[in-house]
Amino acid sequence: MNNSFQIGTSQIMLISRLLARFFLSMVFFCFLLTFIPDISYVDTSKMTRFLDHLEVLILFEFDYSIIYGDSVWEVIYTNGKYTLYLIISAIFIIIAMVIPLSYYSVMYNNRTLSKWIDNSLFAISSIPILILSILFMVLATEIFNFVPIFNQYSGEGATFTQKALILSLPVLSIILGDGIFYSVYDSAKDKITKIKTESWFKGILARGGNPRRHIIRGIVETLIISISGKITYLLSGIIIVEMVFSWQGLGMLIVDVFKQSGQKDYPLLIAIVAVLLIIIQAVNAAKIFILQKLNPEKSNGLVTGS
Amino acid sequence: MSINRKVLIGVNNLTKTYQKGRVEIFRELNFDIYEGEVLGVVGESGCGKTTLIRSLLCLEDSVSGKVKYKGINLLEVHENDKRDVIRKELRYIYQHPESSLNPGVTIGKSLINTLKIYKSNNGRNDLEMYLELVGLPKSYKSKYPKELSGGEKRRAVLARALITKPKAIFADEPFSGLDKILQARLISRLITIQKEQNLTLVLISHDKQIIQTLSDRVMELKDAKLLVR
Amino acid sequence: MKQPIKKYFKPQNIQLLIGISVLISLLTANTLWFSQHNPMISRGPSDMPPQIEIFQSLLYTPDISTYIVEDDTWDSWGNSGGRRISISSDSLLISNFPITAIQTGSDYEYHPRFKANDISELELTESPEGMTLTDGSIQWMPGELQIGTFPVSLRIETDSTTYEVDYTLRVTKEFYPLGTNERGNSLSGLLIAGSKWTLIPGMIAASIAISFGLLMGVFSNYYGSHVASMFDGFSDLIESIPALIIIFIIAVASQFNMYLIMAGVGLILIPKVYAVIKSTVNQFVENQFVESALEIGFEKKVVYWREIVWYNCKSDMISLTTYCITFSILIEITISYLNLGVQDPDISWGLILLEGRDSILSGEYWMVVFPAILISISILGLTLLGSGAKQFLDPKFK
Amino acid sequence: MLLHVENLDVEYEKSAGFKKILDNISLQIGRYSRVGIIGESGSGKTQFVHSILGLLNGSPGVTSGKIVFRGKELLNTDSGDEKTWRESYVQNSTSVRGNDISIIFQDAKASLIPYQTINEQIIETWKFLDLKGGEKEAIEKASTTLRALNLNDIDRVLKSYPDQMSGGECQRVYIMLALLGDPLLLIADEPTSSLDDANARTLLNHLNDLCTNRGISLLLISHEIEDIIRFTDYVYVMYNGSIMEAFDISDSDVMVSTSKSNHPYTKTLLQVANGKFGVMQNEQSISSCVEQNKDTLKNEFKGCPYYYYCGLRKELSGDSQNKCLDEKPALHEVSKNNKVACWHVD
Repeated sequence: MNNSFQIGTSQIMLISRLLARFFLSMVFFCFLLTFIPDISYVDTSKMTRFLDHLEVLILFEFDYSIIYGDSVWEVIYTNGKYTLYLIISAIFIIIAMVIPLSYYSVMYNNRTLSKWIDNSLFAISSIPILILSILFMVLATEIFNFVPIFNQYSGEGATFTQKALILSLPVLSIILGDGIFYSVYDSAKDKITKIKTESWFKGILARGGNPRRHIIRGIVETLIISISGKITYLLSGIIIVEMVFSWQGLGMLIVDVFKQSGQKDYPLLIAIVAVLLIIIQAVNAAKIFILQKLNPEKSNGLVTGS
Repeated sequence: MSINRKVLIGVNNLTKTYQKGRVEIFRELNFDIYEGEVLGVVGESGCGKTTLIRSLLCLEDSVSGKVKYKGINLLEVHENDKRDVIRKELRYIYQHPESSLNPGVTIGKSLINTLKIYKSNNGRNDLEMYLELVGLPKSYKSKYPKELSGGEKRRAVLARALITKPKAIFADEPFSGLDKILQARLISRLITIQKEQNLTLVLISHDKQIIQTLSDRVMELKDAKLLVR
Repeated sequence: MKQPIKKYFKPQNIQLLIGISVLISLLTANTLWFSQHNPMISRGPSDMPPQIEIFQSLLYTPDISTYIVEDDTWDSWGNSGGRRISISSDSLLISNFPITAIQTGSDYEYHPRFKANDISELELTESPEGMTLTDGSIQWMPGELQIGTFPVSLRIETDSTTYEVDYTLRVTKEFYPLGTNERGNSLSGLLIAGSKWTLIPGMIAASIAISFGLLMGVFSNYYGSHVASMFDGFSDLIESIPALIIIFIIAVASQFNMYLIMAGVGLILIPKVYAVIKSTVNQFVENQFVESALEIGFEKKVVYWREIVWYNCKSDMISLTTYCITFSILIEITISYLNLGVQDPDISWGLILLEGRDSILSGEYWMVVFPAILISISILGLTLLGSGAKQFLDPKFK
Repeated sequence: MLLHVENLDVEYEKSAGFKKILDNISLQIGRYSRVGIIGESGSGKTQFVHSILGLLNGSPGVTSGKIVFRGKELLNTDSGDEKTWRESYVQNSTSVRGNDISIIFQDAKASLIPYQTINEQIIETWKFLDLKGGEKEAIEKASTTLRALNLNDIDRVLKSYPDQMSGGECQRVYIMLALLGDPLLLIADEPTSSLDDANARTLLNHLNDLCTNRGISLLLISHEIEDIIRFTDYVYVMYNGSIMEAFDISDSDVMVSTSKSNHPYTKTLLQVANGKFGVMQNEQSISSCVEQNKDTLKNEFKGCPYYYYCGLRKELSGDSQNKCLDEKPALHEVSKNNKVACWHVD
């Protein structure tokens, strides 16, 4: 997803561009589905099978899911809540942690503490999400001798700390694992060092001004761009975390569908992927609008490239 | 400077259009470039003097007219034998030194690569001779373009052009962006080389003062007309 | 004034050092596995904790039962053993846990430290043959034949009551440095065997991604804009769907054939390589470098392949290759953990993690901690190798 | 005396060691006076000006020297250990910016905040300097200054972004922002080098008139010698981090003939300004100029900075040449209003 933003074209054009991209990737997904070996399609040609899947997508035939019996939307609704919680809290915490950390580390970069933060973040970033979540599990069982799996949450007797653990550990492992947090933090730091060399930054200083507000704005701008660039990566992470902490989210659903032997539940699979892709395009749309608000001079009629 | 010199390049009714003929940069220009002279091309920035020289050397498209050099009309030369007909003898120096120096390789290496094209066998001492010619010490052949200052980069680009032993050099704003005194040093070096090798030199610049003192003839491009003094 | 850093302690040299050492260790693990094949995964006792003492004390708490002995009661046969009442071990008066899994021939020594300080007398009531208790510490040298489990019980008499502590000691013939899993395979053997799914599939994915990405990146400028828009469309399409879902489809479609899956990983990484190469080449096209190189007399393919790619993109290539390898290791352990990748008879790190998962509940952490650490170190090592080589190759003009 | 700088040294840490950027620079600016600095790019004039306001971002930056502004010490390196004088230097120089001394830059369009309208930038600068009066007064004051710089259709400019304005407009807007806090000294760091000749001249005229009737003293930095001579009374010539010559041209408004100045470097500068490029012959051969850059990098070179190029040196005898090589000449009075840093000019 190129992270440039189309300026000058009106909002409707942007929305239609995102919808077109969404539809195209769904068609591509249906095309990929045709490769899954399935007993019920063993004699039909790939083309008819592709049209079958497309039909499910276009005509919204989501009323019957094979595994769960009731309509696909119920399944999506019940499970989607948890995945949405993971995504939103992951993005929110990334933003809340990157702004102060990157500001502190560039503004006082000669302090040993900021160097220590950089190195430790880099080291953690090389731990994959799967490993980090398992290590968190081991730590939780060792220290709190309580296994933070999802169904413990609703169980009675779960103390506040146990509930907090259940909610926070998956989010932490999504963020810190696979270097997602580190890459966002790194791009924010690069942006600040770049701003500090800009001549308008020196202009502010020369006029006796305090550039903190402009630095924060610069961080937010890079945050939005790098997060929207990493969103597909984040969703892959969510699938892993849901499996490890056995959260009943969309990720677990996807894995269950794939693990099914014999008849695969295509309508459910298409619906889940559709929801995930909508989330991706929603984040992109948010990115475009926020960037237009941050850089007003680029949006009123001036056509500039990426 | 006697005028009855041999004509190197004869140009008649050269026209350059833009956006499929709607906008005209210049139309039906006629002028000659003599051998061994220093010709100045002057004009306000954006008046098309660079495009004029680039269309002369077939670096631009949608150009019509006749550019006679050694009896051939350069505009009709086919794309893949341009390399032998035009590029061998007519050299164009770009305005920004970054576009002529490969950042990933040392100055010496890029000069040797150019030398290899022109089949001059004694590469090593040729290279040092050319560096000396443009005023760069021998130790600079192991430096990267990034480590050179603005003036030094322009000297390296000049050395790279001279290596190809061209008949004529067309330099596009070779001194812009430098201080007056640095420009002065570069200019006097360029003039001494031009005198020694009896090279035809075409200088493009928006700074009338330098061009006046330097060139034998001055061509001024003003709203698509050409006045020669 | 502080002097600039010495020449050889520059960060990239250290990164290179770590990276190369990790690479070599992975390679040796691979060659070890391919040369010896099965004998390394010897059959041993199941669920044996790691026999390296530090690991065992860190990662395993042996089950110890403690009793209080009523000294004035007699059992039916008339000896003065006295009745034993078991008490919960956390009121244990011993503060350090004994090692409970050792190898024949190793000298075993356990010096119990007591929380209470009024200990009057210690006595070994039950112990394997040859174990002695000398001034407060138990010593033993298991003979070659003494293999199996041996109960040990220690009687501790304080002024008020007498306690008795029982634990079982397991002795094996072979040495299991990192312990064993339920089926008795030595974890260290498993890990070495599992390493075969790191470098080779990584190279497959890297070679596909780098070659296609490079070709697309260069040709998108070489042949003009319509080719470029086609490549852009292709890479946008692949990047629009989360990588893991595409991998699942390929895994299921190829009936878990790892080599095909790794080819799929290569396919998914093409857009990333394509973006890097295209941006570098675009830079050269935009600042007229290509045109001036053509003008001076280079041929078009020389300009693109030597001047731009060979001189300037070498360092990106290496860092991208290491990225591809780390990405493919990531994917391998994830899909094997979800049982969609390497299947049971075969061995891979992901599978070890999967087996290890249910051992977390029973407190046997070593089955999970060792593969986790090993995977993280190899990924960190390869990333450092990539960034070190990148800085090493183009320190001058970056 | 408004601003008094005494042997200021600035050093930057480079891979090959520490490079001396400024080598004991001394300079005075009186109230309502006009002072100019001429020098090639890389002669350290921009670093000097930034060090007055503490805007240097290289490390270690200022290493020794004294800066006094209206009796108040901004920087005094021998007033205690390095930590204390650096902190007081940062503190003083930030307090001075905007309301006592302000600076305008070479590329005005790049010095304005790209994503804010000029209106917002005025209000933000107004808040920085916490001047009394609300936003209306700020806009009012800004418009009067813009009218003085005869910028046409001020309302369009106030509502537009820097990208939508021409170079000249941006520079006028930035001058207005700099003068918002009524500073006593305005430093102009090559204000016209990104404009073409025509409106460069008009801009300088307006700037000059504005400074005279508002009683602001001007420190003009440029490598265009004509501007310096026309708009300033006292000129410092800088080369490679040190001052070669300082002379007073307040009485002669005509183009200064080469005899007026004595230092060989200034002579060459003035001849080049008059378009006589043949003058290069009296300088040393050019290839030696490159050796000279290498030496100053490693700080071992103690001699006169202009040693390699100096045309005067060619006619000197052996030992007087060594004097130039091993010891740097200090500025000494040659005539009433002319100080030269050269052993062989008196």
